Amino acid sequence: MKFITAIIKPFKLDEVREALTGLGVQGLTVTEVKGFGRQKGHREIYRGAEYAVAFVPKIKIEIAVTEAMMDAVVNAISTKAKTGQIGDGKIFVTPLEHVVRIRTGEADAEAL
Amino acid sequence: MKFITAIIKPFKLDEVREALTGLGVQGLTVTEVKGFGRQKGHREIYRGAEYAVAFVPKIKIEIAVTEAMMDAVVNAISTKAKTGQIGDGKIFVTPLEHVVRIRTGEADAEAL
Amino acid sequence: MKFITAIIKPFKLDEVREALTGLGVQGLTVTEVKGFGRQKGHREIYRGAEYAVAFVPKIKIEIAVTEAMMDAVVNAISTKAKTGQIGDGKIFVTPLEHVVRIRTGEADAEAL
Amino acid sequence: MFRGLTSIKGYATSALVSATVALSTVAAWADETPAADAAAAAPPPPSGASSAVLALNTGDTAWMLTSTALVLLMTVPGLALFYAGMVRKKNILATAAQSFAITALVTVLWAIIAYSLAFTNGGDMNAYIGGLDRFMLAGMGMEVAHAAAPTIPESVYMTFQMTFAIITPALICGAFADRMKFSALIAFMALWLLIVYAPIAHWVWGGGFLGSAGVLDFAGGTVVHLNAGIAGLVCALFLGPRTGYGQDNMAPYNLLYALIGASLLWVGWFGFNAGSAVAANSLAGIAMANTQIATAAAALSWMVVEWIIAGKPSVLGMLSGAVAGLVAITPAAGFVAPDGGLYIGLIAGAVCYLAAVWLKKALGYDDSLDAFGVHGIGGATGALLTGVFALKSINSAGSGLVDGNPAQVWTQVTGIAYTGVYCAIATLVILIVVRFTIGLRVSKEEEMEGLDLTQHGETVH
Amino acid sequence: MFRGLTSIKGYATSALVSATVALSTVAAWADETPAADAAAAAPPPPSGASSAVLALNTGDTAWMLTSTALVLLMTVPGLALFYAGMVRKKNILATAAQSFAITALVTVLWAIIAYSLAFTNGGDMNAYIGGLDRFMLAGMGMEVAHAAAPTIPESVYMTFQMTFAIITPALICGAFADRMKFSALIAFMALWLLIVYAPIAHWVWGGGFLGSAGVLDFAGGTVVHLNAGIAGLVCALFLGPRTGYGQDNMAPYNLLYALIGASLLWVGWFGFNAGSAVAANSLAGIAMANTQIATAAAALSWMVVEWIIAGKPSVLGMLSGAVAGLVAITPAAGFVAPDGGLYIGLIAGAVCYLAAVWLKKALGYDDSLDAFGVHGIGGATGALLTGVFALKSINSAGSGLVDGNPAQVWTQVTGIAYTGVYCAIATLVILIVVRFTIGLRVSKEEEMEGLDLTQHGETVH
Amino acid sequence: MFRGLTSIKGYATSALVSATVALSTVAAWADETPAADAAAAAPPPPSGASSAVLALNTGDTAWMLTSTALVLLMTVPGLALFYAGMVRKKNILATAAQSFAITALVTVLWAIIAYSLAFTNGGDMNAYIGGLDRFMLAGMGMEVAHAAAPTIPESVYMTFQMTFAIITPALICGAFADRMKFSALIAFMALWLLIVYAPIAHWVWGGGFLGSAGVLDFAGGTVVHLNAGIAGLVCALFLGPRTGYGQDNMAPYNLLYALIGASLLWVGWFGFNAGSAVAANSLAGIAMANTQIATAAAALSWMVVEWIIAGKPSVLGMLSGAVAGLVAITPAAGFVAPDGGLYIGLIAGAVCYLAAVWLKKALGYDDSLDAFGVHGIGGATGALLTGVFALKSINSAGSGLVDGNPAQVWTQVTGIAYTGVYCAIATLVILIVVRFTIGLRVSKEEEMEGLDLTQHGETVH
Ligand SMILES: Nc1ncnc2c1ncn2[C@@H]1O[C@H](COP(=O)(O)OP(=O)(O)O)[C@@H](O)[C@H]1O
Ligand SMILES: Nc1ncnc2c1ncn2[C@@H]1O[C@H](COP(=O)(O)OP(=O)(O)O)[C@@H](O)[C@H]1O
Ligand SMILES: Nc1ncnc2c1ncn2[C@@H]1O[C@H](COP(=O)(O)OP(=O)(O)O)[C@@H](O)[C@H]1O
Repeated sequence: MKFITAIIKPFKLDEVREALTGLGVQGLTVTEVKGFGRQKGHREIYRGAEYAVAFVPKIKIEIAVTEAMMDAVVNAISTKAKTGQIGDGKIFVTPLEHVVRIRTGEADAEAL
Repeated sequence: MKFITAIIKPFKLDEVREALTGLGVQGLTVTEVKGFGRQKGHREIYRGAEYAVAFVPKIKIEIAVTEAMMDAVVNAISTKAKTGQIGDGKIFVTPLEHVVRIRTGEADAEAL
Repeated sequence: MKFITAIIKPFKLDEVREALTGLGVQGLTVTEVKGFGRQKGHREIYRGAEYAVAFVPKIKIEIAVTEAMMDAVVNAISTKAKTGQIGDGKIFVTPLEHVVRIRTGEADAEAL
Repeated sequence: MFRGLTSIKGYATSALVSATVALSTVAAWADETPAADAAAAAPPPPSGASSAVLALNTGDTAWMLTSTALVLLMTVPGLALFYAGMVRKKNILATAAQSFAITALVTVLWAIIAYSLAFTNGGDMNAYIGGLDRFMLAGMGMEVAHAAAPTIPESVYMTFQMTFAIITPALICGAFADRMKFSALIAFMALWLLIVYAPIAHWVWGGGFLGSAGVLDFAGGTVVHLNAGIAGLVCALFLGPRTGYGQDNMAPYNLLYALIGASLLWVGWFGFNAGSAVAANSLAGIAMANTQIATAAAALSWMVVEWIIAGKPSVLGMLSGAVAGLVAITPAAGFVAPDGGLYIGLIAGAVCYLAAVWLKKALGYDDSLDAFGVHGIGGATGALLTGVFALKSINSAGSGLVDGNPAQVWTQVTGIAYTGVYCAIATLVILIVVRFTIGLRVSKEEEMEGLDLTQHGETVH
Repeated sequence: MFRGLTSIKGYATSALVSATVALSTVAAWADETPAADAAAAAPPPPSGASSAVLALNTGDTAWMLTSTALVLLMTVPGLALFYAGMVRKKNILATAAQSFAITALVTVLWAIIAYSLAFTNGGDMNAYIGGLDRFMLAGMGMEVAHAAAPTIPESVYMTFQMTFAIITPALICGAFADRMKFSALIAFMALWLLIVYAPIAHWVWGGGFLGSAGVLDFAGGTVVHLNAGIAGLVCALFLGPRTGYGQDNMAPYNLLYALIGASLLWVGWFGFNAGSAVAANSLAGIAMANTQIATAAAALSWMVVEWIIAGKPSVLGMLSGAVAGLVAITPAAGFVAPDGGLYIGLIAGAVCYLAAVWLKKALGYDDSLDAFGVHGIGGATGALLTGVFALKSINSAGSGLVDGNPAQVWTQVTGIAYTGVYCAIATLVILIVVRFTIGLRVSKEEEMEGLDLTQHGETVH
Repeated sequence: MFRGLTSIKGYATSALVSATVALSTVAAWADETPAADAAAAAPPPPSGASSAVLALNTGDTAWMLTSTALVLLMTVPGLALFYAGMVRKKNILATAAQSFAITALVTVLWAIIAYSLAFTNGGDMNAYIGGLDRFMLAGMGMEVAHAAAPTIPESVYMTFQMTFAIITPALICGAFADRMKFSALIAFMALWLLIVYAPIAHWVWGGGFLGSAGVLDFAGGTVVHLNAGIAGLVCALFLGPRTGYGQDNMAPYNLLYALIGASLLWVGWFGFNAGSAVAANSLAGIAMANTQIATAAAALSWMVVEWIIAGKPSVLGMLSGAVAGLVAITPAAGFVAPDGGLYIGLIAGAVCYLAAVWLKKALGYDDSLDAFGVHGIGGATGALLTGVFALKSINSAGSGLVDGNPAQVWTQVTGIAYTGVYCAIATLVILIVVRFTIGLRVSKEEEMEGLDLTQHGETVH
């Protein structure tokens, strides 16, 4: 199994989620994060005090998937989250050894 | 070492934390997240504009543990976070290669 | 490639980010989290109702790096985030199998 | 099951409260003679026709128009924010909406019938309730005044009194925060206005028996605050505590809202107390000065006591102290001199601190936002101290212990007792009726999800 | 491209609206004779000199000073919060800042020239526009009054009217929330004040032809609310919908702000309506009572209708209903009895619910915060119902259908029609001018990032 | 160590400020003769008995009761929110609580002794300080008035003046935001009220030497704003900057609170300025009109200057400009015509922008929320411009440069100088005393954790 972490632009969330549901993904977890990267932040000025805010609001999606699903999921995210402009984000894939569904105690692939 | 990520219902946090402390877990990190899964969200209506909110508030707990502790920790979470109702959440276990305690520079098991 | 997750004190974020940029790190993702550990929380009292808040505000930094960069990055974080006082935080290193840059489709090391 | 038990305990305890208050009436009754003496000293209450020909004074009218706006400001957004600032995020909108909905509900009921019941002459029943002369505000023409305020149009007097009728039920909400169904709230409040507030307002201000007996209540210590506080206590006992009370973290989400609310209560209270002079004169002036001084004294008093006992002067403590001072000076505002106001404030701050922090814990009821602790106890404290500090030189209508008339203290006890007993019993009956018709409390799941989403389908993001 | 199309559609539809309203004028025109009859019944409008010698009444002056403060409170922070509470987080500051900036802008323009245009005698042109006698407030000395309010200093009358001129344009902002450039806002509002508001205020209150024709508008149902509502509709059509309208989640970020705002609107409206008596008397009293009752009735009415149709009584619904009631009672406040106020409120709540929830969806325009749905429709409803419920016994200046004068209803239609047509056309012209000079709308990227950061460089954290 | 150094620098610079202001006094001194001339033109200040028999005017009283409520609204919740909206999340409650606690503290001290010191006749010392006739408000009976306001009850005058005494120290808090201990705040403010505010109020309004010298200060440009601003500057220098100043991101957490606060300041300022006429007459009317116009002009002026210099019109800028305008028109409100008000506003907006944005940066002190930049500089600007624009036709008590009396400008400089020097020195002494008894500043750790948790044990969640 794999654990996929994607950083995307916030307004792309709904599109991505729908695409993933379409693929049969049953669950995912979303976090509001701040990204630092090539995309620049903004400046705020309050009575002459200037603050450069280097971070840009992003959404992090975490999805546990079976090996079989992995490519489809990565593809779906890449396609749907893409605007072609700087700051579209990244997808990270890490190994996942074990999953438990708390409600039922089901494990691994069955728990996804 | 293992890195355990658990998604649970928010009001279960205190119970889970106490159980883990009981096992000798010395630290953990908590994030407010939003989950999408079998548990349904809610609808909001503002002057006729209806918004279906697919996401449900969840708590993510991250704990780095030694191999030895892993099963106990996963068990404790599964037991304490369980209500038996849809939306209880998931536990994910991934490999953890290296840990550093910033304050002391201690590494790996000593750093937990 | 490695996925580095660091938990640090919030006011250390700017220093750490600058150090990492200095090393050539091009991107990272930041989340506001709450930590539980040796550092104690605080108590709040509202008209006699006392609440012990066990959690302390922390910042989580996530950085995907090449194997080559790993040590430098871990070192930079340990150095810059250190105050020597309880609660300085931890660094976790996990394996990273695959990275995609959504904008261009570039993969792995090129995507960092 | 836990909730069922609680309810049974609730019945029992509610009944007990009623009984206790009943006993204190007997005590007061025993001392009726001095009370009657005091009544002799007081001016004759408005009797006979409640209507008069308008002798317009534009200055008085200007002040009463303003006072009406100020008292409305106390409930929306004042009280709405004060209460919303003390609850958890999931209940903020619903809590504020309770004050807002009650404002709308009471306004309409007041115009239709409650004003008439409270402020017109009830004929043979006048000691207990008014009549129907002003049903639908009939007869409230352009040239008439209420007998109690001949220099301002009756439309102004009616609306001014309406704002009192609005805030009183709204205050009760603090006691059952986070757990009552919105539909139950509407039903309960409509009944409570007609069955509890209207008669009691009549007793004290509308020509009824308590005013005639010489009970001093300048701006509503008994009618408004004690009344709402007792009702709150009965509600808290009857509904049982919030789910998770004593275990979960129920820290207020944003106390800044409470600070805005308490501040607007303070400012608006000038209309409440100085407006109760129903004129722009020295009585209004002294009532305003007393209000300001007592409030400040009580804020400092709560702050100091808390600083000593709990180690830190909390912001919520200062706000609570200020509100306690406002409550306690209410019955006294137009009867005492500024030094009396100062003492009343100092005492009220400390007493209400003990009520909200210690008594509540000791007795174990969940008066969530301290409607009883602050308004009930504060109102009773103020009513008693009015009997202590009232001076003839300030207001010929009343003189208290320090003015050589110790009997007034007992008269005040009578007022507290009658109001408390009647309110407790009637509130209990209304609660039982609503409970067994539409139900009072949201389900445990709804309570956990929060009232905002479950009752109104909205949320603060 | 979508936005381009929208704009073209916008032109067309805006023009259509103008045409429709124009047609209704013709209808009204056909019935001018009864309207003229009604005019005969009304008192002679202020004619000749608009200035008078001050016959100071301190009570009246006290109330008008207070009313001015109350009406200012309606815009800042009232309306600022009401609107800011309904938008997404990224637009909160910019939305509130629109009300604030308009307050500053209109104040200065009013003092320089708009007051003069609206409230002085325009000589030969007086039916349509005032003169320049008070350019830079020249001649507004310590001993003069306006002829319409001889017992208060003209400085007070001028400032009181200024606060009406402030809130009217500020109301329009609800229609184009989240998408207008701040620079365009300034330009549009400056022109709109001079070209639309000043003349229409003159027509009705300044001695112009609508007041002379017997159109009843006690406190601004036509001049303020219908006017702002129509302008809002034209803006919404012309600018096109928000990017993502109908798809993205545009849920309000923090409705508690809206609750504070609506509450302050309610409280401040006492100054608006009861202040429009320009005196502290029975007329002010009845206007206040009517305002309170109609507002409450409308809040309950919207709540009940929504509860039935949508299944839950939303907080935003109660607030919207209250505002609808305030709007609808505005033209009627000093003409109807409290029962009339009650009926007006009940009708307005239900009608505005349908306008904001159903009509908007049916026609597909994006009147984001319902400036048209609440102020336009509510203003028209109130203006019509004033013609129905006005009573001579309340105000000798007007009598309506229930008082045996059905012609008044048609007179009211005339007032609505003239105001609506002129406002729609003039607003469209101003929009076109601004569009082709400095541009109206922010770029799509700016809209997505939010107005707070892009227009002001600030954000709520 | 850094903090130690800062403090030493603080001492030195504070002393320097005192010295500088002292020098300017000398300059003013040299020109005393013209000032004396002006004094001759002014009406005799209240002398002899400060008490009078009440000649009640209900309209005046109604307005002053209202004004008192309005000025209280300025501090709580107005200023509390204005300041709380500009700080970081961790200090929001503590910042708002400063205004609230000061309201309570000053009220009690004012009633006990400060009113007497400021507003009664001090006998031989009357040029410098009042007496003890009204200790504990003794003798403030129902039939008395203050000589300065014979038509309203003295209780109203006392409370009205109390609200001025409340807001002045509360304004200072902006200078040392985020770093003073709550206990130190209480001690400092108590001493400051008695040692600085009470005498200076006496000098100008209570029969003291500055009023006698013809210094014009209608509603407190010198007594309130310059005074608070100078005290703020001394505090900022003495305490040193916030930890992390110039490096950390100190962006305001929620500017919407600041917008609510600034709006309530604006509305409440009608009570401050128009209330300073102590009557409901043309003087109140013109003061209100001037207040409105100057405020709007200053908001636009700051906005335009910032738009040009910084590229964007910030919301905080508009708010700051409005407050600057309110401050600057305060001394002038009852002396100038509306066009004078317009010019004063335009100048004040630009001048205060430069003070808050450029001067502060240039000199490097951390006047965190610009108490000095807005109130000190704005107050001085207004005081000077009062000497320029005052017209006899508006108020026989004063005539300025444009009225052919250039000497008034110098009289105004005298007023500024005396107030500034005395305030600077006395404030410094008080700071030193508090510093070496209970200590002034929280520890660096507490500062980083925030005042909410460390001082009050509460937080905004
Ligand atoms: N090495 C990295 N590790 C973790 N997150 C990263 C990394 N690089 C980029 N990100 C995340 O991806 C987001 C987008 O990256 P950015 O460089 O701005 O644009 P792009 O995705 O177009 O290359 C960043 O805001 C950050 O949240
Ligand atoms: N495949 C997944 N990857 C990541 N998170 C998941 C996944 N499936 C479920 N979750 C998380 O677990 C939560 C609970 O899942 P849900 O399907 O609602 O109920 P249950 O846990 O009872 O099966 C979701 O809200 C989501 O946060
Ligand atoms: N085993 C762990 N797993 C995950 N997070 C941890 C773990 N131990 C500590 N942390 C995180 O690190 C933070 C600092 O830990 P703490 O024990 O307080 O101090 P120190 O880092 O000095 O040992 C915690 O607040 C928590 O967020």
